[in-house]
Amino acid sequence: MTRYNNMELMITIAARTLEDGAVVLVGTGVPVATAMLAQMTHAPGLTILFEAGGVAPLLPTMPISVGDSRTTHKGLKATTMAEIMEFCQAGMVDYCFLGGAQIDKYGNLNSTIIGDDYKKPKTRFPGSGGANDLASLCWRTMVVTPQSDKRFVEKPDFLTTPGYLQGGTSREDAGLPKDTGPYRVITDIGVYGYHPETKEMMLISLHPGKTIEDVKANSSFEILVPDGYEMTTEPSDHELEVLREKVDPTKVIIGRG
Amino acid sequence: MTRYNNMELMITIAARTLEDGAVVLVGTGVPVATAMLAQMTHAPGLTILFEAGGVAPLLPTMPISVGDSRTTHKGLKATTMAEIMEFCQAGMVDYCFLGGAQIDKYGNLNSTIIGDDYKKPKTRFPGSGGANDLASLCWRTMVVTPQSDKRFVEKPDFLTTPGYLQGGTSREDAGLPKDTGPYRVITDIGVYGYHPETKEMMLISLHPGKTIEDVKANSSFEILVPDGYEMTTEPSDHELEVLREKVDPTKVIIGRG
Amino acid sequence: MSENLKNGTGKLFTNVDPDKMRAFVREKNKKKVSKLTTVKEAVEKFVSDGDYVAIGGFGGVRIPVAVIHEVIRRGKKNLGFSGHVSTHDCQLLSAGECFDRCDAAYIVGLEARGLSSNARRVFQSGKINVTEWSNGALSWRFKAAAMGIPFIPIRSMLGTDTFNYSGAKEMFCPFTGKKLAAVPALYPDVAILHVHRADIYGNCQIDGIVVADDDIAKASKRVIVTTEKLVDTYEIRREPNRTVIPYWTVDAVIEVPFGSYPGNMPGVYFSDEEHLSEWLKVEKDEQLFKEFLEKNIYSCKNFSEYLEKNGGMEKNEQTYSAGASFKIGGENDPL
Amino acid sequence: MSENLKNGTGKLFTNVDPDKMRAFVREKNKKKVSKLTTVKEAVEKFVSDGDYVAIGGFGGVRIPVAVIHEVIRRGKKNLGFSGHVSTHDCQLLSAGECFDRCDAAYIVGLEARGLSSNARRVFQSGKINVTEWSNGALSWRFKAAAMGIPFIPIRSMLGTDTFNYSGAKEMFCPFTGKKLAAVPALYPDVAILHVHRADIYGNCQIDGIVVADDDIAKASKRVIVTTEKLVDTYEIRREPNRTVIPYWTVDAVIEVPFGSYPGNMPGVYFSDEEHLSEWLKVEKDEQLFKEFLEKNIYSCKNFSEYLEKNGGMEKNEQTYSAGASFKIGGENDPL
Repeated sequence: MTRYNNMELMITIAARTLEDGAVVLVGTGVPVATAMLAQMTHAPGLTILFEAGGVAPLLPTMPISVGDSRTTHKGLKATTMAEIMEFCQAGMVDYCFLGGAQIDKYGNLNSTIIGDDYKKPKTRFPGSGGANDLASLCWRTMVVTPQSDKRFVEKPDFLTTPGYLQGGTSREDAGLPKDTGPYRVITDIGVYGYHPETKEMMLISLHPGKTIEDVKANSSFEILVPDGYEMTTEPSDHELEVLREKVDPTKVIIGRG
Repeated sequence: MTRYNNMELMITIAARTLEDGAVVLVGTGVPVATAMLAQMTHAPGLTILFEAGGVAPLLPTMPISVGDSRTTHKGLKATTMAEIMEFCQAGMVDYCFLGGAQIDKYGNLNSTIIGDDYKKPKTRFPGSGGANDLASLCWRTMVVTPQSDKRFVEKPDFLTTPGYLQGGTSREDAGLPKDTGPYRVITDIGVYGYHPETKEMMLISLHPGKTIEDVKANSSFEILVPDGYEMTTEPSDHELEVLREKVDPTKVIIGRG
Repeated sequence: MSENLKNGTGKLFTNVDPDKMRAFVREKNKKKVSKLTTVKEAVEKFVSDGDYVAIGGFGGVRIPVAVIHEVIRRGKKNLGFSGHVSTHDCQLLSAGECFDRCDAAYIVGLEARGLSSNARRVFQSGKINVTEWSNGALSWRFKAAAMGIPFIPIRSMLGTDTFNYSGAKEMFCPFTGKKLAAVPALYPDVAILHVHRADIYGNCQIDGIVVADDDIAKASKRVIVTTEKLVDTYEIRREPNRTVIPYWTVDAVIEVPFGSYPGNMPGVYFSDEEHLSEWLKVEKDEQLFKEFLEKNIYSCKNFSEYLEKNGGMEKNEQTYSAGASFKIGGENDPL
Repeated sequence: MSENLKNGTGKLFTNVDPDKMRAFVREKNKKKVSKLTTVKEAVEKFVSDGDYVAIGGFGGVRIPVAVIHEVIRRGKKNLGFSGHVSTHDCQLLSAGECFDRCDAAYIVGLEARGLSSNARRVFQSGKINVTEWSNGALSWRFKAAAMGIPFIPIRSMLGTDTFNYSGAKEMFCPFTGKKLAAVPALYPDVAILHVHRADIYGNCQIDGIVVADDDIAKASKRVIVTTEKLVDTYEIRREPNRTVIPYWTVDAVIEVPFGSYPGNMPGVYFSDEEHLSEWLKVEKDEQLFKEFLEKNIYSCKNFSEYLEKNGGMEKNEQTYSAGASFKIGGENDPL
């Protein structure tokens, strides 16, 4: 039996990505848990923003809405959604965390519809929300998600939120700000980045107990596997303790894992 | 001897233009005195704005700066210059009051330079300030100024602030918002409006004791004089009393007249 | 260059011409008069079938539930609305089958709580005309309208289907030559907002997140405000820096305590998560949902009755005041 | 269509490319650390010859006089600056002969007080490179920069010489076909601001008119803030809706009571009209003006000495606190 479940593993690994002093824009659930864990461990100087207008609150517990009371609890500023998006557009925000029903090899996300008829979709999802703006405007887009071949698709039914679009230089060619884009995908199997030229998804590290077979079997597109991939360093006791006792004591998120 | 001086006359006549419920953007001096007089007489529901950010203050005395403490004294809102200009741009502001070193027959104003070399002007004035924005964006531009042939010129040395530009439809052709433009010029000689088609300055009413000769002698361009011009109704005792005792008790403005 | 530029194919549901809105604003009565009224009168007077509606707040935070319920009770039809983080409000308008078109940035979901199966049914029916946007794009569309300009250039949406199904247009920056997305001003016919404090003239203060309420009020032709607390104008004049919405934009003011119920009101009360869960649950069964709506909306003569049926002031005072422990600020507590 | 479009012929003194500013912002340290320093150190560290400077406030209201005096004392040269209602600040920078280029919306005047003859001498010398704008245009240029977009379309300046001598460009609206003026983002190298309250990290509150300080702080590469009062971060967290400038934009914080002297500080003290009149008077005589500057700026080791020489705290407490009767709000006074 492992010392942690998949959710705990993904959150811990994601939290390590956030360096002290960085600025991160989060949503509810895994993203805010990740940011809180980082802030309570190695990154006390992390600035946390919420798209509804909350800036650097002293989060008492995890918000259930990106705009609920907690997101401005003793915050340093409470403002509009436009101003938060403008901070992103001005280059102030290092990381955003996003998810979606589908992701492709260039990190493009679908959270709009399933089906091939836009006017009468098989399944309607919420749509972009702030995701398109955040992925367009923040420096680095993070995705934390369980991996499966249903979610990792060759071609999303709808390209809601930009990753590297059609790969290569297509993202900047489309007009999106320079040097931005998907950074890491953290799943229950491994950590992925993107090939510096082609911008295809690429294995960076494999979680303990997982195999390259798992990587391939749980994706409908081919994930690049370079020679030099690493093994993921396991969550430490300290990380797990903080996550379980301070970040998510009622197991709202980690209970799902 | 008259019961009032030129300044008192001009302010009183200008104040009558402002109907109850109107929104007016004013500067220091004559404009704010005019708005205060209107508010204290026939237009208690006048909304007064200042370009620096003051909205609907309870003005204790006349401000010396468009941004001084008085302009937000018990105000209903204190904000940015951009937001005030945006109220104008959105069509919320009925009247603005402007002046200038030179005005032409289309109501164009110069407050930038005197001389024919922009790079090395004979005289440098402040420039547009907010005047260009206000004259472009408010519905009606008011000018209150002593009249002379030096000020009423054929061609201003610099077109700082738009009146009807080259007359006719040229103002709207230039892209300025529909149905806006100069409304009244109030001088020590008469009240002027603009010809509905050609947009040339046109006499509306002549002040008591003044003649058409005065109108013509004190302008370098020809002011239209229609048959049906009126005689200005003199300031009432009540108007003069409020102006002298409540609006400008220390005679900062009316002392100049 | 322009042959390289794409236009979104989504329909624009509202006028973009700022001169038309300017003409409307010019005629609007901007006098400082009392706008106090009732929810019923406000909806009767200011919401018509076919109107395009914008709702303030953030889906489940600071939402004008009393007015939305009344819109449903009166059977308003063929509305348009902006799905700008539209969560419980989208759920409500879907329950009432009030609309036939939508600018969608965030719809059918309730954030971490899950998806509304009824709202999805409505949006999957093929009967709703939908145009896609991002939250930022809709915020900026309101801002363009509030600023009095016909569009704002932005740097998101480019290269995606969200853009392709939007009403935005690509353009080149006249200074840098960079490709930008131009998003058009959005002028709703009517805005429905809930705030912390307002006076009888409509001057409003908001605590915590403002979302887009400031711009929506300025962008809309008519504005209905419900307020937790009606305050004297003196309270507004005491702190002019706190005025978010100025009086001349507002047409109706109604005091509705707990007016964001079952949503959260920052610094005042928290959301009723139990009741929101019940909403999501009963939506899955058509008959149950019908009964639920009958009980909670159609048979209620007003918002107070809805509150009563769900625990009333007692539950509110107890359960929801608990949520007030997440203060905006936090008065007595050192860092 | 584009053959019908005009471009202003004025020079742009600053970069317009938002990606260059984004790269700068990305590298800027955004960690919440103390920025407490002295006026001397702030000017030494953050203002260099040739920099483009933006000054907050409204000319004679809430102006950062201590820092401007230090800029003059240190003989900074070849600065650029934005004349966005630049009254006493323009007079000061002209006295120090600190600049060689200017985006001019309002310069050389002190509103109702009259014109600065020395500032006029400087601007009439032919040695200053001037580009014309309106106040609105400069406000919106800061706003475009703050928003992270390369330009904003506006509806003023069109058809005038102000446009012709500006750096704006005409464009057609992609939605309505209407002619608009595009004004480019303005990114100053350094902003100098004076506020009512700030904490050591640079979170700032302002009472009364904000003018453009919020956007200037976000638009500028470096920001120096002087504050009437240094407050604990707890005071900021108590009322997050009042934070106008967030800490990450700020590089230096210095507590300077009466820091807007001889200007007005809304709700705190009024302007010293006597002293401002003296400024205007002595400027008319070259020798007198030289002596006046020597006494009031060059020979002063700091801002306190300037205050002392002009009546000091005593005069401040008496004369200027009188002006505090114009409260923002007005605490005890019923309407």
